Amino acid sequence: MSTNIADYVSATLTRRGRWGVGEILFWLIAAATLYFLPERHLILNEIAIIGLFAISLDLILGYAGIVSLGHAAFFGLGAYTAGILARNGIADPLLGLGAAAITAAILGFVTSFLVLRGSDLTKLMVTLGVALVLGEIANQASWLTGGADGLQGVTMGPILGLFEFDIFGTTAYAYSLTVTFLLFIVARRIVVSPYGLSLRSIRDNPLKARAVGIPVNRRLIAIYTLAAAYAGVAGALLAQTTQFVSLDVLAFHRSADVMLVLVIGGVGYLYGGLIGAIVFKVLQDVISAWTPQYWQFWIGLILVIIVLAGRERLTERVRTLWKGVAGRTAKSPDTLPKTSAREV
Amino acid sequence: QEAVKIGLILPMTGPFASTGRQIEAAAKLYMQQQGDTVAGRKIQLILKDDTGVADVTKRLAQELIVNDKIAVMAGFGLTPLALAPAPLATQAKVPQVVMAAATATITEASPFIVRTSFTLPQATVPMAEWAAENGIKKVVTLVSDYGPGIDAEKAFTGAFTAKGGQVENLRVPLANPDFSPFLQKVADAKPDALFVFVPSGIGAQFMKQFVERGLDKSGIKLIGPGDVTDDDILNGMGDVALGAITTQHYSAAHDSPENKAFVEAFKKANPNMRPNFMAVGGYDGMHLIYEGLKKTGGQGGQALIDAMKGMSWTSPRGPVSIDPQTRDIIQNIYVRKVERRDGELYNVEFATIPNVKDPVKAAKFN
Amino acid sequence: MTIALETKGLVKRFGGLQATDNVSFQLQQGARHALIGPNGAGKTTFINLLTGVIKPTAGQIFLEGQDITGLRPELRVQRGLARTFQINQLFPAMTPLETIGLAVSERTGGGRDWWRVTGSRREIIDEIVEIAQRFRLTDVLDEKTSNLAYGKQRLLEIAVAFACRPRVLLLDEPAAGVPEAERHELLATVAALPRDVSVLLIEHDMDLVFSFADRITVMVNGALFTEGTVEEVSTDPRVRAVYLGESVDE
Amino acid sequence: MSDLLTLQKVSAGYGEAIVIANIDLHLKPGEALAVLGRNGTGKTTLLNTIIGVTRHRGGSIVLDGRDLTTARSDRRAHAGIGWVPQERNIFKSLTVEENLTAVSRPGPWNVNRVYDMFPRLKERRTNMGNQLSGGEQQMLAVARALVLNPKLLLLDEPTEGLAPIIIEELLAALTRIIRGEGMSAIVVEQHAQKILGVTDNALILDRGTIVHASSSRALIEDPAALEQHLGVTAKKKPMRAASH
Amino acid sequence: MLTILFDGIAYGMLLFVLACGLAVTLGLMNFVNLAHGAFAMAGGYITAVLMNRMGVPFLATLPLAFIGPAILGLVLERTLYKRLYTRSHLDQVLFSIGLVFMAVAAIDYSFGSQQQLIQLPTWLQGRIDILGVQVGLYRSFIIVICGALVVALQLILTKTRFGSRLRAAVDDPRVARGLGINVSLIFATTFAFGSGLAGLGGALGAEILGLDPTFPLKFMIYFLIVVTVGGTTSITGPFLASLLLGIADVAGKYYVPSVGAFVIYTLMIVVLVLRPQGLFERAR
Ligand SMILES: Nc1ncnc2c1ncn2[C@@H]1O[C@H](COP(=O)(O)OP(=O)(O)OP(=O)(O)O)[C@@H](O)[C@H]1O
Ligand SMILES: Nc1ncnc2c1ncn2[C@@H]1O[C@H](COP(=O)(O)OP(=O)(O)OP(=O)(O)O)[C@@H](O)[C@H]1O
Ligand SMILES: [Mg+2]
Ligand SMILES: [Mg+2]
Repeated sequence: MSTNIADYVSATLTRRGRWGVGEILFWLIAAATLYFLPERHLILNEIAIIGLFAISLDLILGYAGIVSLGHAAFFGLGAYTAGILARNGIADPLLGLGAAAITAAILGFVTSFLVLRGSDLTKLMVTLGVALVLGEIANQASWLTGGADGLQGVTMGPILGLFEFDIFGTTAYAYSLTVTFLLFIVARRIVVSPYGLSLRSIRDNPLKARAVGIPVNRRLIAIYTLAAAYAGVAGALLAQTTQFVSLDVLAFHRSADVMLVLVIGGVGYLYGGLIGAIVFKVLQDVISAWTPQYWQFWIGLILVIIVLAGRERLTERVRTLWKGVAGRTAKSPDTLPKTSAREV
Repeated sequence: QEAVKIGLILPMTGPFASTGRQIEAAAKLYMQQQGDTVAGRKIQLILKDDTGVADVTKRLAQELIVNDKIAVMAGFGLTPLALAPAPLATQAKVPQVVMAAATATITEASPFIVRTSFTLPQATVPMAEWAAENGIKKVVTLVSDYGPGIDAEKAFTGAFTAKGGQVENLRVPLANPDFSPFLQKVADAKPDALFVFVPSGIGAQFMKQFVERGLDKSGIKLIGPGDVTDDDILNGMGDVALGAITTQHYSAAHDSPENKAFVEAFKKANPNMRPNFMAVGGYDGMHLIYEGLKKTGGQGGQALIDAMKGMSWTSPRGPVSIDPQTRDIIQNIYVRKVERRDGELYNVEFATIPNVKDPVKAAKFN
Repeated sequence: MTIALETKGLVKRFGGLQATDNVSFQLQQGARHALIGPNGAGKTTFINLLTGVIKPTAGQIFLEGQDITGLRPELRVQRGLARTFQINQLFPAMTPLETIGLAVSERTGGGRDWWRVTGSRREIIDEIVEIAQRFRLTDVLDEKTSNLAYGKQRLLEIAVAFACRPRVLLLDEPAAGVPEAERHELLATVAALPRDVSVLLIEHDMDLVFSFADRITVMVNGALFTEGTVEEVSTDPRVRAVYLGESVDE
Repeated sequence: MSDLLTLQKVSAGYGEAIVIANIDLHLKPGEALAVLGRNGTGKTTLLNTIIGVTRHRGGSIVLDGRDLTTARSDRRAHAGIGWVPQERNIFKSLTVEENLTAVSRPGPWNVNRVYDMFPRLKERRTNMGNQLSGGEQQMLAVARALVLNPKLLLLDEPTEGLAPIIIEELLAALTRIIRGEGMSAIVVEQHAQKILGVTDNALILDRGTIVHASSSRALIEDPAALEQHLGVTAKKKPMRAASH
Repeated sequence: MLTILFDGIAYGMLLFVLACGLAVTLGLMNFVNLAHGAFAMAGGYITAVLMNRMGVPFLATLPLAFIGPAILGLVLERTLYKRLYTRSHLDQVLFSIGLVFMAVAAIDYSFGSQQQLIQLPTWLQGRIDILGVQVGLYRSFIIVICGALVVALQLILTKTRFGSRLRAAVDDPRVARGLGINVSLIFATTFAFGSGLAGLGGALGAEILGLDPTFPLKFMIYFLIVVTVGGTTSITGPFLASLLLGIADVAGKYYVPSVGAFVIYTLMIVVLVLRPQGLFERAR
């Protein structure tokens, strides 16, 4: 008896770790677009970047339950770091990424102490405040950032000294997609690890989490710092692939958009960010091409419909679909209680 | 042969939407008046909304270049939005016609940039000179704390102090609901005049609060480049705007047959809108492109940009020409005063400074 | 014999109310100790102070001789001080399996492990199974905790505390919501813990208390009222007056 | 004399899950009914279904001649049901007093009267709902149901977490209310003995269906039934470890 | 000096007028209604249109600026919002942002993207001299209205059963229903009332803040700041918070203009870090 239970237990526990069919498909298709959609690489690049940005947000929101309306702070810092490096002659993209990740991580670590306490609303506003202040600083420090005119003269060297950025954005897209994929793998490992589990427990009930011996604050600081680094990389990618940085990398709408993107795609399973990015960007692109003045209306309408149609249920579907056969998500009992306590 | 495509990239949504609307309307109007074929080739206008975000502008420009193979890109509502795609213009040899953004340096970002709007120093320096000549000794400048604002502040301060005037600078955050603290500072400083530059939308609030504080009665003149008394909303401001003195290149009240026709047609095509300096920038931008294409018959960006250099014509705003050296526009700057004309408020021109070049670059070139 | 847990002059004030009034208390190692008292006497508050959920207004707490008064809750747990909550504190969105797994892997230091997949370590699996079976949770292992019947949630609450392998276990009305028939078995599992594990039990069910405890402390209005063996306390007329009432028999 | 409450073939559950099936139940005015059963057998769901916070899947519910099968739960409360949920669900951002006044309805049971019944609450009247001890919350939950001045009380494990002496008083009070004021009550309890003394009839649930229904006295006299359905045997021997 | 204080208070009051609607929907109902600004905008446009196109006097438009959005709110609540009370805050954010986008575009479509300006009646223009302090008439007007609002709201929430019933319904709608509280009715009225207040705020604020289609987005941050700093369980909290923020902002910009822009945000961060539940949250 107990052995087959043991198997069942380890199976169910490791379930989340397994790669579902849908997942593999997803990435194959993503790679395929490199060849099949040459004239869309520019927007695909942007999608990959926002996707990564959203993954970063998902790490703290979906897994640690830290809501943030100021995630652009890290995105922007990353962008400026990479941009400023490039303008001052350090044109190697990967170096830029690394530097961006580090600076963003540092800021993340420092500000993480601000978001440990308080209600969701409080966290929203504190993060928002941080981003706004940072934006203001960037505006004032025009000698460094180019202020409101934006940072010009950003010219990137070839990646690994081999691949030049081209005007069709193919290199750019390949570059962003690769980075996003690699970072995704890491994130995926993390969220299915015991550490990831502890994060979910903290999100669910911090009081109890402490009561089972979890150092709640340390865990939160760690993930917040990591997420910041991710966001920083995303920002750096944007700066490097567009070779221009302006104040709106720090603007409120960045934080808001990424939040939208993530929520559309669904929180707490990493793919939400990517899917959301695709849906949102494609919709925006298509609709705004059709009615540049009033596309917002239709986007808004779609958002409303998504919610009313029961976003959570929708994403739940997608989730299961992802995991393919392997993925059986926690379901509510659809039968009478299987056994009453006695019969075990 | 297939059509000549013009990519028009503007902020059609977000805080700077009204800029986009004015330019779009004017551009459409021009095409409707001049027909959509030039030198035997069809003209196709592709409108894109960059929501006022620079990296989007750049992406859109890039897509238009590589996918739609546009011959010219135009629009660009704000300085960063104009600067972001500049490298593309150079790289792809696609002329970039700036119809709004007004920071002086823009045209230096690429040899393919040409501008049909104006530069802030161009509109501001005359203001300084006029002020100095009209017995104004002490001025407080109050500008929105972003690129153009700082440009205006620099230009005015430089020119005015050169004429022996005395200046104190104030900067207001761009997103700023309430001017009272700054106006209070002005009141305390008791200058002869207050020089203002704020993005056109905010201008109205500013005017109202200026009057509400009774600064007008305490004898402080309100001067500045034309943005505060933007024709588009001037009429709605009401009497508070009366008497404001501004210098700019265009007023809907400019007295010329071309302008009368333009304003009329514009209003007809867009009820409850009045053309402002943005609109005329778009209108002339289209004219420049059309004429350029006529000359070159659409062979290559280099040819087109060369053709545009030195071109001159009579715009609704008056005589204008493109400086072959800087690819910036040379035009008259008018000193205007807000007055009521048959029931509506207008910037009525009462003095003209002919053929003003952008002073910043002019200074560089000699 | 040695003292597992001790407080000296512990005080907690809530505004005007003295919820814990200068309590100096000792829990012997390996004791099966019960803490009883009227509703609102301050028992749960006392536990919350011991576990660091709330900070004392004054006084000190010692765990196996060391002063832990200022220690963060999670560190106290890591030192072997576990508790159950009177009002269930669970992870609604997680399954009992994940919940127990979490507790076990945290105790065995897995929580800092961010690379291996959860449940890939065999040794913790066996322990999870063992606990799940002991608390009759095997049939709901993969249900959403929020969908469990109250009684099951109760069991899970206690199972988690067990999974922490405490040296000192504080149980705040563990049997609440558990049917009469199963209460005694539940307490039997607790009683069956190794002898060196000390247990402090808060309970209003006197059958349980009397059959479980070897020592009883009575708390009234935040202060220690009396302490003694089952016989002493259950026959004490003052205790009857303030707490037991008449129906309870020894 | 006619029923106060009638359930016919009632099935209900949560979401897709059907938890109780084909429940028939008749309750006379002034009658008290005990509902017993192991964990997870549907006791709470039964009460929740009567007050109307579960998903109705069939059957009819009639209170005092009014068909409440499809009525919103606040209507049911107005129709005369006072509910003590199992997890107490005190309103945390209201004070003790507000918890009572917010729901109270005119009738013999007013705030002062429940204060007399639970003096402890009176002392804590200004505490916020989440600043109460477990037992105090339990008292408040009962008091809150009483100030509704219902015809029918639904008590889900009301004695849980109360001190013995309070339980005595509570049960005594219940008896008074039922016998004296003709209020009816359905009581879910874990302690068969304790409650069967108070109630007239009893039923036992297992896996969402009624497996035993009789008068309370009959059930007490029938240890076999208790043993079979509840596993209640005669008193447990002390388990205190013999050592030391 | 005193003038600065006065301006600060007036500005604070303005913030409050705009935010108190949100203090009701977000604060008391715990519904993250980012579309608050849209209702405010509705109020503003009602006033602007009535005045400019139909020549209705300013004062007369105010009640309509309240009623219009209130009805709008009621309708939306009954049809859409009510489905979302049980949903996660994220859903609520997504939904209400969606509404904002729609509102922005719709207004833009029907009234154009330029500023809508209104002409105050002369008796509200200019300023008078009260014991040496120059006092703007319109600002004083706003202060008076605010005072009235605060008192009224506070009375409703504390002196009537409505307040406690509302909080009960928010704490635990399921049980509240089970205890005879008509949750849907309470939510509907509250929401309508909140929307109405938003509309009134928009109407009063338009004069000073300006009014264009981007209004809801432009000022969303300010609303949120006020409510968060003030704490979400009372009306007095946001009220005091707006005063504090208003004065701090004005004074900051007056005395240290160079960092003026930082003041309000920094203040918010500091407050929230020290008092995560908000400055005037009642102790829990
Ligand atoms: N946060 C708080 N603020 C104010 N008073 C509180 C707070 N928490 C608890 N109290 C009060 O402190 C007293 C002790 O509460 P506690 O929960 O310790 O009682 P208890 O002994 O556990 O009672 P029970 O047996 O009913 O659980 C109670 O009267 C309660 O009202
Ligand atoms: N919210 C819910 N969603 C889905 N299933 C539920 C929900 N609540 C309870 N159940 C299921 O319904 C069944 C009966 O639950 P219920 O709470 O009625 O049992 P109970 O007899 O009250 O148990 P206890 O004595 O522990 O309170 C249980 O198997 C439980 O899993
Ligand atoms: Mg307790
Ligand atoms: Mg139950």
